Amino acid sequence: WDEPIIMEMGAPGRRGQHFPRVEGGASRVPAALRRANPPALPENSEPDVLRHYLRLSQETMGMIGISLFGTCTMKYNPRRGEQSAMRREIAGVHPAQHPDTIQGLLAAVHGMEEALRALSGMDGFTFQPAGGADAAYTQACITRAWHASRGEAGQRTEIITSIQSHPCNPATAATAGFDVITLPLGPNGYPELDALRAAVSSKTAALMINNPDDMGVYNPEIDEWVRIVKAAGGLAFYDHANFNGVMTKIRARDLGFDACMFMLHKTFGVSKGGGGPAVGAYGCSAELLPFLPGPRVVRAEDRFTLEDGSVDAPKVREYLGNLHQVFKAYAWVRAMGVEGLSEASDMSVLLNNYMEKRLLEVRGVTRSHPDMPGWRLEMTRFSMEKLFEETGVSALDVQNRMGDFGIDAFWLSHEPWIVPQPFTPEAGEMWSREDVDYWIDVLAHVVDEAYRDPEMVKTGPHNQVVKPLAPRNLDDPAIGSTTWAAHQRKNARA
Amino acid sequence: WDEPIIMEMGAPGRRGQHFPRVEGGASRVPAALRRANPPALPENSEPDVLRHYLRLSQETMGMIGISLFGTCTMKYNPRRGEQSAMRREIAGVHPAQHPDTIQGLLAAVHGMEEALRALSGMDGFTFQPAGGADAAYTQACITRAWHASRGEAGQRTEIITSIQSHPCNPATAATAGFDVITLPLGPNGYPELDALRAAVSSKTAALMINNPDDMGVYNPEIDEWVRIVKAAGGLAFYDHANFNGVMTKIRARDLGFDACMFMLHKTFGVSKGGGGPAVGAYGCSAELLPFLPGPRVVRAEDRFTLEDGSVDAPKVREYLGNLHQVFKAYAWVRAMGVEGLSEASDMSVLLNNYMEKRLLEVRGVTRSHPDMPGWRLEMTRFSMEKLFEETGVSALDVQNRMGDFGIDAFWLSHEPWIVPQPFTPEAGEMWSREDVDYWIDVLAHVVDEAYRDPEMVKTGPHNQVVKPLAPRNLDDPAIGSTTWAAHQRKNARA
Amino acid sequence: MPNSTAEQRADLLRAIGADTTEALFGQIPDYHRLRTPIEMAPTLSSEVELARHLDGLLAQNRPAASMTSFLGGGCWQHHVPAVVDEIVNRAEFLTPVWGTPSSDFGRNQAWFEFTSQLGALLELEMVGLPVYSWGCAAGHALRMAARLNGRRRVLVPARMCPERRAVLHSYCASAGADRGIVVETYPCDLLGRADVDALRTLADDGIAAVYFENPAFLGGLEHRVADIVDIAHAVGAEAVVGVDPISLGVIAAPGAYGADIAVGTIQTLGIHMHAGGGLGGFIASRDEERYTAEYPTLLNSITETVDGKMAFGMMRFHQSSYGSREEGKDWTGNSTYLWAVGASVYMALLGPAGFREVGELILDRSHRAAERLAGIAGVSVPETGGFFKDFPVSYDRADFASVDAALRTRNILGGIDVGKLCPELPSAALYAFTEIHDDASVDALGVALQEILA
Amino acid sequence: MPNSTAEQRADLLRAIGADTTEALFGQIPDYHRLRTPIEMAPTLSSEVELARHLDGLLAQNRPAASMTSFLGGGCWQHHVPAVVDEIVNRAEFLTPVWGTPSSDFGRNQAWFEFTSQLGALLELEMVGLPVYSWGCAAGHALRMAARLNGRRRVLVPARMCPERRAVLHSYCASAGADRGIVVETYPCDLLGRADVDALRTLADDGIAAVYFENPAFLGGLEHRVADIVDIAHAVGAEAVVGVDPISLGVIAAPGAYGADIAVGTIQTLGIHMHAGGGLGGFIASRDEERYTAEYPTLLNSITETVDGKMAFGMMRFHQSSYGSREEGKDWTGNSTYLWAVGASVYMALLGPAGFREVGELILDRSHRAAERLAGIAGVSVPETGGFFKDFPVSYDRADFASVDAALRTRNILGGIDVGKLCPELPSAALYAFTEIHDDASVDALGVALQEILA
Repeated sequence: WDEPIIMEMGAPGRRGQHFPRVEGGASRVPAALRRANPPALPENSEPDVLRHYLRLSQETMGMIGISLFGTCTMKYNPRRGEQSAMRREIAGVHPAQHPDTIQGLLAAVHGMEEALRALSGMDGFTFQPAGGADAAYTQACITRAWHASRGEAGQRTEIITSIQSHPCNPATAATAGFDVITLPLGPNGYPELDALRAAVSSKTAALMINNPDDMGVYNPEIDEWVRIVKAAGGLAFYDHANFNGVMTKIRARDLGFDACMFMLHKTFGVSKGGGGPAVGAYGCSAELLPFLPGPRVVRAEDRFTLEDGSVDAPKVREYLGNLHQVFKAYAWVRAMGVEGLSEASDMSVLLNNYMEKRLLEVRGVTRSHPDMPGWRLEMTRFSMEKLFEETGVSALDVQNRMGDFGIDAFWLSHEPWIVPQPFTPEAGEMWSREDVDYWIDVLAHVVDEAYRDPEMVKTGPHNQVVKPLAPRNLDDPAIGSTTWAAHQRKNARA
Repeated sequence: WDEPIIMEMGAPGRRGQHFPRVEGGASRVPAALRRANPPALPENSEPDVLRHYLRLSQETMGMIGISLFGTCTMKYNPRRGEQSAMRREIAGVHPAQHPDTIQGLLAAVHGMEEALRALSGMDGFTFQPAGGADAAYTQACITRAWHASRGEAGQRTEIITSIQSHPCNPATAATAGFDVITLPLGPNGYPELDALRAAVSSKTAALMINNPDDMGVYNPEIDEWVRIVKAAGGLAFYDHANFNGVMTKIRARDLGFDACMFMLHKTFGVSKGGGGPAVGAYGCSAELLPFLPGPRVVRAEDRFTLEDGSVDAPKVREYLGNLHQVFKAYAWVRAMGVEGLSEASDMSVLLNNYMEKRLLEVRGVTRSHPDMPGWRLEMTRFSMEKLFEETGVSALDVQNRMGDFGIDAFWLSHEPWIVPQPFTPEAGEMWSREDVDYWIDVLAHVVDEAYRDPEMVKTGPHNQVVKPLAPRNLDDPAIGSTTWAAHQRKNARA
Repeated sequence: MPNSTAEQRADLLRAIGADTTEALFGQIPDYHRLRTPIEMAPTLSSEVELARHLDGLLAQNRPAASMTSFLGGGCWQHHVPAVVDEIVNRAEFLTPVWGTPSSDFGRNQAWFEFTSQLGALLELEMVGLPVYSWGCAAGHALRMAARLNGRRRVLVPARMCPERRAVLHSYCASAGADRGIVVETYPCDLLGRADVDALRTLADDGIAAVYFENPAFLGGLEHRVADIVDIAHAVGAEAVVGVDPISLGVIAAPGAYGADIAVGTIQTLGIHMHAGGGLGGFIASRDEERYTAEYPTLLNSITETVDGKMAFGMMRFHQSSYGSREEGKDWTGNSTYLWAVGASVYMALLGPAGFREVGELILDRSHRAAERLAGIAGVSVPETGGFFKDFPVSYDRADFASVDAALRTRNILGGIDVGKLCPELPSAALYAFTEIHDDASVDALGVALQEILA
Repeated sequence: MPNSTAEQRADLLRAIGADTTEALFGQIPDYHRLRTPIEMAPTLSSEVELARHLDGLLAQNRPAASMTSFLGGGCWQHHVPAVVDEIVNRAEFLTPVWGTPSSDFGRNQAWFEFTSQLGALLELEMVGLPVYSWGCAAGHALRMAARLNGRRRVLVPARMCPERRAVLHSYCASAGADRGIVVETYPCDLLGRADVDALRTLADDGIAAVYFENPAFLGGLEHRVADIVDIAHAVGAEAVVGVDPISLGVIAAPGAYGADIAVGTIQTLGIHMHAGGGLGGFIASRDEERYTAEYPTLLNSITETVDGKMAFGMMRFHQSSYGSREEGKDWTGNSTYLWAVGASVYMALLGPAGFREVGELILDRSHRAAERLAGIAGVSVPETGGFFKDFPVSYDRADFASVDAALRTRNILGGIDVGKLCPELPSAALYAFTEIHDDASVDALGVALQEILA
């Protein structure tokens, strides 16, 4: 399709949606506040709008291709849960409805909380955080409130994390007003205990850490970390972004953590929507429960009610959260059961190690911490540094070119790039071995191409909807435009 | 996508659907009747099955491109009706449910009948026929039953139609045991009155005729036709396949017809499903009502009940018909209203005449009955005979090549081809003028290409999912295969 | 309508040189034209009004799927995997009509996967694209048989689905003298199974086809299929069987016991009931030209492109009504092709293990239900299993309508009335039990019947 | 799981040279490992069981959309065109995460169409990709303002949505001394509109931003927007406005009255309520680097490909938390991007005429509802219009909870409790009237209140 931008489509007078006409509605608006000029929106018929967006959908590869996007745990979203949650019985619920009218939904939310408590050992969860980063922010806010409640407001100002943590951990900590201490990695792929010991102090508010990190490396001293931080008076928060590789194998509370976070849109089979609505389910120990933002679903005999949070509990978002997504996660976890979760973990780690074995046989491909023995967990951080040095073809080039074969992005690495020319595929449990083999074959083919004909790779993709972007500095205010109007203005001036 | 056939996908032991396991269920089957070998079905996981069919859907152009498929009245299927009918309140209804439990559905069916009665002047409708052809068959069966009720079984054995009628008319008449008399066209594009007069006799059972036909020609003597047939003791049936061009302009009963048929999946905005489920709503005069197959929805004070048909009424299908499609048609007709229907008719005829004007400016393109004056209705039969003679490029070649530009088939003509190298686009009311202009531009481009580079056209399409079919005689029993098993057997032998 | 703005309309009129749209209808004689206004219900021109109205209608329905329903007997509530719904509702499959082998490639492949998988279930290598329903498929099959051997009498079970039988009668009747097919019946037991000895006596060399069903309408598993096929073949008749394909994971396939033509429903393969709109039928046979040449359906064959890739095309189009008008084999037209796509997805999801499991589960549910109901005073059920998912339940001391109404007030839809088919059991209801029922729903039925019949 | 068959699993283990999957977890110290079994609810491993369970849960919900609901105040039941549902449920948009500019082309275009159309409604040329909610957008906007002018106090309306206000407080608080933003309030009338004179007095040159809403939480149309903007600008503060975009067909756009930053909800643009899961927020401003440089959201810019075709890419990625970790502007992550697609479809369907019509219709409905309710003894409503779709209704002689419960038994969901915000009206409920209400539903409310309060 060669689909124009909607702003240029249509013709004056076309309508995609009519409403019953009323006389004089606008006269209810004070004259000074009436809109003077109609908005510069396009005018299209309903079928034209539908077809336009259907075409755009077909121009989005997504999960119709193969996506092993690392750190995001690409999963199948079972359509039963998706379709159920889409029904009016969920979609048509107002968040302020009286609990008596939404017992089915509350039962699912409560059931999901029970499942997460069982998997983490924590004492309570909130589903209010609307993504993993929001859960990290919740942790930062709760840390603030908790220390304040103990009279240490203004004193506990430092949050410790690792260079391998997701950027949202330091960023949310900073937004909540903390100073961030970032620990570098030691030779084994995780920070050294001594570095942590040096970092903690009476200013330590919390540790925010993931484990395994997105190199598939598990920090075996993590329990000691927790002890050190807690001894210093801080809280320990487990960012379970990479839970898929360890679910049912370990529990955050058992390791001493005060709080943890699960991403229902990653680990728990809920659709990602191209970046939300999502859920970062945040759970904590009994000690922190008073700071969990409400309302929360509680069971009272044979029914469910809502309980407001305390005034000290920091709300990060209106209402209870993306409950339709929680409902889907509940459906998923009920379908999986403990055995299913354990098996998913097994399969994702098994398949990752299979991938690792095959990828390391590809010329120019290495892995991080090559000398660290043992099996990685559900991801491995690879590097195309050698390929880049030998051919000038970057990991990004390879990623773009792979699109020509129906393979979507593999993910490089979060900032900063500790490993040069990084790439991070995550196999997960949903893709068949055939898919993964095809994926590796394509990568090997593109790498081979890079050695034979680097331009072919660098100028890719060739047969996708559009070719690669022209080199333009979108950060230049005279160029970058987030709206059609800005674009037109800047183009006219240019 | 280079998607294999499902029969070759998967691996032993994979499952796309589990059921609760029971012990010994099969022991309930008499031993002689138990299945010996498991069926040779593929074994796939649920995500793999989903992705496979999603890819196949993307490999189907359909209404995502532009389809002016003639005679089928391509329309927009408003998603409100589609989604409502998909809901459990319709999808989950058993056809034998007590009427008290489905009052909403019956209200819609009854409302649709009222609308069709208003549009046709007929006295009652059945929605049992599951397509236009099935409605024609219903007509043939009712004709048989009606004559039998008058003691003329075995005598009234001839059904008269025109060479321009849809093949289903003669075919269903023959299936019902009638001899078919097919009238040729006269110079004005419709059969001559004298031909009809010569055809009628005491054997005449019925006339089955459409008007306008799919050349856009309206028979102005149609009322006289009806009089002649009825005077001879036959019934007159109006095949309203091309109702779009005349809706709200004429009414079948006013012209004297005893019965008529509307295709809800064409004229009334219901999705076509790639060929059904469909509805050929069949309506008739009071005289024929006793022969209308039941059950039918009747209003009894403030509620709706079902009334069985008489024993003489020929049932052509189980239950009441494709009621979910009737529900959609009801939604459509309520949204359109009389003014909307009239406007749709206006727009489809206007756009057809615009198309005709532009297409006749394209080299090598002519129209049927070129000397017949006046505006055609909602379709025009064109010919590429001249193009074919001058370049060897056929209408079929042009159609295939147009696919490269996102334009789906235009429809050639039903058998027999009265007009050589025919093609029959139907603009309808849903496509914007821009779409139609683009369509014509593409055709003109391809025709131009045919004169410059005929091979380019003949070997098209070039950039669609697959290239054109190799010339193979699929009618050869050693080649044609409707199943993978047959194909494999024949290939192994070959 | 995108072109109905005043500006667009005027532009188009100008382009063709007409003054008004009215002028474009000049072909229609004035006295044909309707001049009185048409009366219709008020227009709901905004979607918000339309949605409110439709929602109001839907709220008045209590669908079987939201009640506890045991309705079956020709249309059944089976489990519909969510993936099937997603696929059949894709715009690409839902809305189009027909294109070219290239533009329809994906759909044609889905169709071919439908016929291929159904063929595997049936153990038959020739499968046509679907027809409207089981009844229509049976009608066409008997007409095929009559064309094959030139005979004009067929034998069908005496206790057959009345709906299906009515359709079959329409298909067999004829306007022309001596062109019709005479439908004769053979006796059956209370589960609808053939009285094989009686059938043997009735079959003679004027019989074009012996039609039987497995499972029978009244639910019985026809364990003497081989005998019936033999009886048909012994007199030179075609053996035509009607089957419910969801049973074929556990029940022998028509191809395995020598049936010549198999027909049946595709509704049970993952298609919602849709108040009857979910029906679809199939016709299948051995892949022999003798049969192939008699199919009225469109036939979608695998083939290849000019560059050797897999592709699909129509075979034997000439024998369809599209190809030969009244000279074709019966007739075809719009059918239930979307459901072919849905059934294809369904079969791909289940695979051999899924069909075995669902078959075993249904057998278990129905037989355990029979045991439960047998314990209720005033209820009679067949003593000896031998059925698949349906079986007749007789209310010994109450009439059908009153029990049915009493169940309805308890949110239960009881079985369909089959008293007319079973004069021995005037208050008989045909109940269906499938994988959607759990113990609780069967128990709810039992408790309700106990109360009602107490 | 496709690879969990015994054969596949063994093959994979063999390929990597491991004996068991257990061995692959060798990195985890033994004493970290969980050895006690996890207790969870019984597994529903078949879809048919799962569907039965989920259907049972759904049947226990009485959603606002199936009742007569007047709940609003931050999440509203508006008409959702069916086309929006079709698009947001397309697998291509629903299930993926992230790709390349080529593989995500269609979605990036849909996002750009979201920001472009929203910008047209707002008359602002800079729009970020969405954030979680109106509250989060307001929080970010106030932080942007504080970064812009280095001040640490903001003024917000005293009668603000409690949910939104709580979020805003979280965003403004800080662990570090002197880093927080102090939230101060200015007085409002009973419709939530600013006391402009009081506001003028409160504004001084320590104020980073004046935040106001139009319509206000209690429904009032803030007709003195120009004055408020002037007050802010006079002291060098940013004028930040929160708006409901569905009002912008009839209400002046933030860009028209000089607001510096506009925030608001996108839920009203065709997104179902989803029990709160339908929320989404936006941040927009003039397209000036001063503002652009402070956005925490991802920014999707139009650009071109190497061959000059339209394409889309991220701009100013470095200032996001992805680009700069704790040095970035606040933080971002998964957000509500699917709803951006839905809102884009919604705006494209409505166009200028649709927004005008829906705005007029809502105004008409709400004002006529106020007239209807004003006639009921025991009910007080604002005397002088001036609101958009919400307005407070006071039960003069009954407490909120009892009226609310009584309405519920009549299948009506009354307004939300705002008694705490309006000490003058302790039994005040904030009612919302939108295009989904017809006269009948308003009348049903009137009759019910008459009965309850009689």
